[in-house]
Parts: sequence; structure tokens; C-alpha cells
Amino acid sequence: MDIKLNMDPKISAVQGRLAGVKRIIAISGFKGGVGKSSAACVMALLLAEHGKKTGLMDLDFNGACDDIILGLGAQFPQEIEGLEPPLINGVKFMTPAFFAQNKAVNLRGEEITAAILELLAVTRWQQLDYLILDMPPGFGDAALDIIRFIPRCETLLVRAPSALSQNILAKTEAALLDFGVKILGELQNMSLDAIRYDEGLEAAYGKPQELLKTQFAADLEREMKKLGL
Amino acid sequence: MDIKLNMDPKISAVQGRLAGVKRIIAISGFKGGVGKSSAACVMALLLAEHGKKTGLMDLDFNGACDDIILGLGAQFPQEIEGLEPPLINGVKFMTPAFFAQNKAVNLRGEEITAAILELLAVTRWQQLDYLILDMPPGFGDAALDIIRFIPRCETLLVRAPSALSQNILAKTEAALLDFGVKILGELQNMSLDAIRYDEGLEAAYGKPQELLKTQFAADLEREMKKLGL
Amino acid sequence: MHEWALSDSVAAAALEVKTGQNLKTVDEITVVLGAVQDIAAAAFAEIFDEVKKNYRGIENARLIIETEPAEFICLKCGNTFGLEREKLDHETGEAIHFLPEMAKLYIKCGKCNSPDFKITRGRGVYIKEIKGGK
Amino acid sequence: MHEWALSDSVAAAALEVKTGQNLKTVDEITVVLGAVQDIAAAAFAEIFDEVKKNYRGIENARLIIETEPAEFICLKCGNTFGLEREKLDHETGEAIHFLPEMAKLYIKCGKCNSPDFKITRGRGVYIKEIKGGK
Ligand SMILES: Nc1ncnc2c1ncn2[C@@H]1O[C@H](COP(=O)(O)OP(=O)(O)O)[C@@H](O)[C@H]1O
Ligand SMILES: Nc1ncnc2c1ncn2[C@@H]1O[C@H](COP(=O)(O)OP(=O)(O)O)[C@@H](O)[C@H]1O
Ligand SMILES: [Mg+2]
Ligand SMILES: [Mg+2]
Ligand SMILES: [Mg+2]
Ligand SMILES: [Mg+2]
Ligand code: NI
Ligand code: NI
Ligand SMILES: [Zn+2]
Ligand SMILES: [Zn+2]
Repeated sequence: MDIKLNMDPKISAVQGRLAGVKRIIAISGFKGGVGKSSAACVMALLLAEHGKKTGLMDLDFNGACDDIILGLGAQFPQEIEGLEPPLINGVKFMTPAFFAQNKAVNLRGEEITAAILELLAVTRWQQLDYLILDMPPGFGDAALDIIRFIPRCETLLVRAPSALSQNILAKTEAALLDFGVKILGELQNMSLDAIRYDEGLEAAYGKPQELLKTQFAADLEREMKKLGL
Repeated sequence: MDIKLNMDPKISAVQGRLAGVKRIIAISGFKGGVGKSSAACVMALLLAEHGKKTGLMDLDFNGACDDIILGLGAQFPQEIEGLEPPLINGVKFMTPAFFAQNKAVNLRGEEITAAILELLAVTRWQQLDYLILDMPPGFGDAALDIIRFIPRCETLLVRAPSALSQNILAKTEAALLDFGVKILGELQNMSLDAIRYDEGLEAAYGKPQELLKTQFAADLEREMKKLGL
Repeated sequence: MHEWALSDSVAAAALEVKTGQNLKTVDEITVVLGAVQDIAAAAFAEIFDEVKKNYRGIENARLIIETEPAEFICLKCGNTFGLEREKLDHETGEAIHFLPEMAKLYIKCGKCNSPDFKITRGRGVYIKEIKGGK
Repeated sequence: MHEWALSDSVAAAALEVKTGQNLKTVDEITVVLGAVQDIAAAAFAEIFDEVKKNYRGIENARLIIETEPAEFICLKCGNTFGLEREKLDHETGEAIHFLPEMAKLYIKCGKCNSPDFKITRGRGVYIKEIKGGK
């Protein structure tokens, strides 16, 4: 039997490549600037600090900044049966920034889909307790692709007090439920009774040890406990 | 002669449809949450207040919120030789929200391209002094399409003081120049010596007359003058 | 009618082809109207006969209209399905008429219930063929 | 080598086809390697002969490798062009090797200088044909 195809083999590889990862959590919020990246990075650092095997993947191709938050130096993935993410303060870290030479990433949605699939197919996470995905704003290609390629992924929503953020989040929650996505919970950012506004956060960017000492990290840690993380 | 095609006629219509528009300004910043939408809406209101014929188009499909900022009620475009945008406080306003029934817009990049082209081809702006385009974060489909379909469009960059915003903006400015885009200038938002943080801004959302009375509007007006707007 | 702008686009595009291909006249234009957007062929043709007068060299072009059924493919389960317009309320039908992609907000795959699908056929208006004289 | 993961993907995909099509064995797999990603065919084949052992029913599959040249189309001016790998420095070559789409950050249309183009051929790895027994 002779079967003509035009088949992308990478789709078939994703599940196997993530087989050793216990939980996959997408940090979403769908509005820009609500603190998704800050929460994703500090959460990954905290989990690693607690002895959990943790990975972090920046999926905001057009606006990747986890490399700046974590203070990425000259580290680069190693070619070992795929790409092995370097360890940043105990966190296995993968980002499109490795391949962007500090340039703006002018990729279209379908190109981002192809690139996400490529990274999912070649990144060698091995055994992880948690893989944190830092999502771009908007319910666009990256969000749809994660739902498609990693159906078991849970979503943690970041909420900021602004009216606009609330509105977009409410719409998005409805859509996520439509897609059958498991919503792990919500992080209230810049809010007095959850994660407070932290004047010292920005100054700690680039220094993982300093980030762990911020009020932001302490607040986030408390919220994570409530969510069982 | 018989020419076989698969041609999208809308591309040929864009230039003609915008022929009566004197200046087209995209409000960009490429980081989420820096104030692009607030600036775009209030700028459009200010220009209209100054007697300029002004249009505003929300191109942030996945995160459209100009309808909330402006307080859109039951207004809807009229079908007159295309779609005629309704007037909101003197501003001709077009947004994907007209067609989204308050749902999250789960479109992929190539779908956004098609929808932007559709709106550009059918929206009847007629004579305008200014058409303001509120851009999504990121150098993705919408940004690339505006450069492609409206090469004469000028870009006004919104900058916030955060390190992340600065970093992304610097990369993006380099890329815009690569694309030959005309950069009109920069708006420094949430900055003491340009547009200050305004506690009253959020409370004025939904009420154009109130928005015009905010400190944000006063600061923006001063910055606009510096830019010759 | 909003169809005016689309019909006018066809004339503008034909003029572009005429110029690009150095045609003296455009004699016949075949357009395909997709069922997702649901444009009324009769109205479209009637408008075209008006707007073509504004485009030099297109004035005498005959418009041939073909239609294409709607086809969606589910990106989750691969199911292909069509659009059941009669099941949509008026507002939703209009939304899809103006922006066909908005179908993704209102319709789901009949087989697996996923809202993640793509329009593969019958989206909107395109030009399939132009006949002209050199 | 990073090629390991891609070669392994081909075996995983072949297994999927085998299951989906109820094949008893997969005898031959034709893959196409695109010039943009620039994967070494010899290394890819060598790795495949190792990894296929982990996939039941694929163990005896012969791998046939075809290559496809790079082709880009400029979305501004329509120009099609290829990739001149020899002009890239090592770091840039590697970036495109890992994520072919990143070519858009480093290359421009030779005709109009626009960085807005699309890869139309030769992106990366795909499976073109599978032969097997029922
Ligand atoms: N709790 C907080 N305290 C102080 N600044 C914050 C806080 N949360 C976010 N920020 C700031 O807000 C901006 C946007 O945060 P970021 O994590 O990049 O959000 P997103 O990923 O949602 O766009 C950054 O400059 C960040 O430093
Ligand atoms: N100068 C300002 N003062 C107070 N709040 C602001 C200011 N600029 C922006 N904001 C707030 O920041 C949030 C993001 O603003 P928005 O205009 O939606 O940004 P963007 O369009 O860049 O995502 C909103 O909640 C908005 O009210
Ligand atoms: Mg972010
Ligand atoms: Mg905005
Ligand atoms: Mg309805
Ligand atoms: Mg280089
Ligand atoms: Ni209509
Ligand atoms: Ni390699
Ligand atoms: Zn389905
Ligand atoms: Zn070109």
C-alpha cells in the first residue's frame, strides 16, 4: 500500500516529548501588561526553589521578555537529542529569544504556529514536575495552538484590577470553557488582597535571587499555595 | 486574452477607499498595557474636539477595547455604499467589536489579515483629516498588514517607563526603520514629564466628555502639540 | 448596501489587471461569491453595472457570477462541515456577512464541538478569470 | 544533535500512520528535507536507523530522503527568491536551522528590500509518502 502524504511529523512528536512532564500550566490573561510574564517567571523560580523540577517556556513570540526578567546571559540550549534548555537558577528555560539576536520578532500567526510546533517537537524537557508556559496577550494562534497540541494543559488566568482587563478576561473565560480548557484558577495582580503592586519588582529584573526576595514573590507564593501549587 | 486568477479584489480597493483621508496614524508600542488604546481613543476625541474630521479604527482584534473606552452603546455601522462608521462624540468609529457580540475574538493571524482587509475595503471613511489606528501589541499580522496595505501610514509609538517596555520598543523601532516606516514620534506614558499616571482615567472610561476632562487628556494634548497634531 | 464596496472592489481590481497586463479592454470578469459571506448575486451584479462606469476600460465588462459552498475544516478532529445559515439569528448572520471569519465565534464543529476550525472554501468574493483584448 | 528529535518525529508519525491505516508494517518512508532548515541528510538517515528500533512496526522501514530548495515570496513586491546560506554568519545560520521562520529577522527581499516575506518551499521536514503492508 502506497500512501501519498503531506504530513508534518512534528505534530506526532509533541505528546511523547512531553511525556515526562507531570503538569503543564499556561499563564494567560489575554490582556497585555497585566503581569503574565512576571508571574510566569517568578512562579517558575519559586517552584524550583521548592525543589520541584521546573521548566519555563516563553511563547510570546512577538513580545518575549522572560529572558530579560530572568537575566539570561550567554546561555544557549545544547544539542543533545534535540535542544536541551539551559538552567537559569534551577529553571529549565526555553525562549524564542535564543534565536532572535535581540531583534523584534516580526512573525505572522501561521509562522508562530510552525515555530511553536518546532520548539515543542525538539525541546528536551525530560522529567519535570511543572512546565510553565508564558502566553502572549490575546486569544490568537499561540493560545489556540496550545489548546490543540497540548490538550491536557491547564490555564492560570492573571487578572489586573483595570476595567479593560476585567472585561477581556470575562469574555475569554467564557471562550476557554467553550474550548473545554481546564482553568486552574486566577491570580489577582496589583490588587491589595492578593499580589500587591510592588515598587521593587522592576529593579529585581535580571537577578533571579533578587526576584525571589521581592514582595511580589512573597505574595505570589501565598497565592500559589491557595491554588495547591 | 483569457487570464486565470485567484485574486482578492479587496486589496485593490484599499487605496481608493482611503483616498479622502489626509493622514493615517498607527498607535503602536508593541508591548501590551502601555496605554496604546487609551491614547488612541483620547487622541481621536481631542482631534475631533479641535474641529478635525477624525476616524478611529480598533485593529486589536484579539483584545479590542476601544468600544469600552468610548462607551459604545447600540450604535452600529450603516450600510451605505459599504459600512459607514457611526459617530461617537464626533469620531467616526470602526471596531471588530461590532461583529463580536461581546465574545472573545479567537481569530488566528491569517484570519485577522483577511478581516482587516475586509474592513479596509468596505469602511466608508469619506473625507477625514486623521484616521487613527489602534494597534495590537506585537509585531505580528496586524502591524505587518498595515505596513503592507497602507504604506503611507505613520507610526506613533507609546512608551511606558518599564524596563520591559523600553526593551521591546527599542527592538521594534529598529525593525520599523528596516521596513521603511515613517515614525511620527513617541508618547511617553505614565511618565512625570509627559503623560502622567492619572488616577481618574479609568473612572472616565465609557464617557467621552469625561475623558476629555481628565489630566490624561490634558497631558496628551500638550504632547500632541509637540508632535504638530 | 455594503455589497456596493465589494462590487466596486472588483471593478478596481479589474482595472489593475488591465493595466498590469496591458489590456485595451476588459470584456468579461468571472467572480466567485462564497456562501459564508452570503452576498446576493443579483444585487452584486446590479451594483457592478453601475460602478463599472467609473473605471475606464471596464465599462463594457460582462460580469459572470459563480457561487461556492461554505466549507470548514475542524483543526481538532479533521471533520469538514458546512454553514447552516438558517440556524443563525439575524445579528449573527449579519456579523458573518460583514466579516466571514467571525463565524469562528458562533459555530462549532458538529462532530467534536471544537470552535477551532478554518474556512477552506466559500469565504467571500474573489476574481477567478478576466477576459480582455490587447 | 538536534536532528535526533526531528528524525524521531518521523518515526513517531509513521507509527501514527501505521495505526490509523491499519498497516501491518511500514516498509518505506519518503521524507523531504527543506533547504531553509538545512538538515544534514546523512546524519538524519543514520539517526533514523537508530530511533526506528523504538517504534514497533517501523523497525524495518527504509528511509528515502529527498531535498527541496528554499523559496521565499516577498509579500510586498511578489519577488521570489532563495536562501544564500553561505552569506549568513554562524549564529544566524544556527537560528534558522533551529527555527526556520526566524529567517524573517535576518533576510530581506533582494528586489525591494522588504523583510515581509513568506517561506513557500523548503521550510523543514515533512513526510511525503509511506509504503506499507496490510
Ligand atoms: N505586582 C506588580 N507590581 C509592580 N509592577 C508590576 C506588577 N505586575 C506587573 N508589573 C509591571 O507591569 C508591566 C507588565 O508586566 P508583564 O509581566 O510584562 O505583563 P504581561 O506579560 O501580562 O504583559 C511590567 O513592567 C511589570 O514590571
Ligand atoms: N496615564 C495613565 N494613567 C492611568 N492609567 C493608565 C494610563 N495609561 C494607561 N493606563 C491604564 O493601563 C491599562 C492599559 O492601558 P491600555 O490603554 O489598554 O493599553 P494598551 O492598549 O497598550 O494595552 C488600562 O487599564 C489603562 O487604564
Ligand atoms: Mg508577557
Ligand atoms: Mg490596546
Ligand atoms: Mg446571536
Ligand atoms: Mg548575526
Ligand atoms: Ni451587505
Ligand atoms: Ni541541528
Ligand atoms: Zn471537530
Ligand atoms: Zn520584494
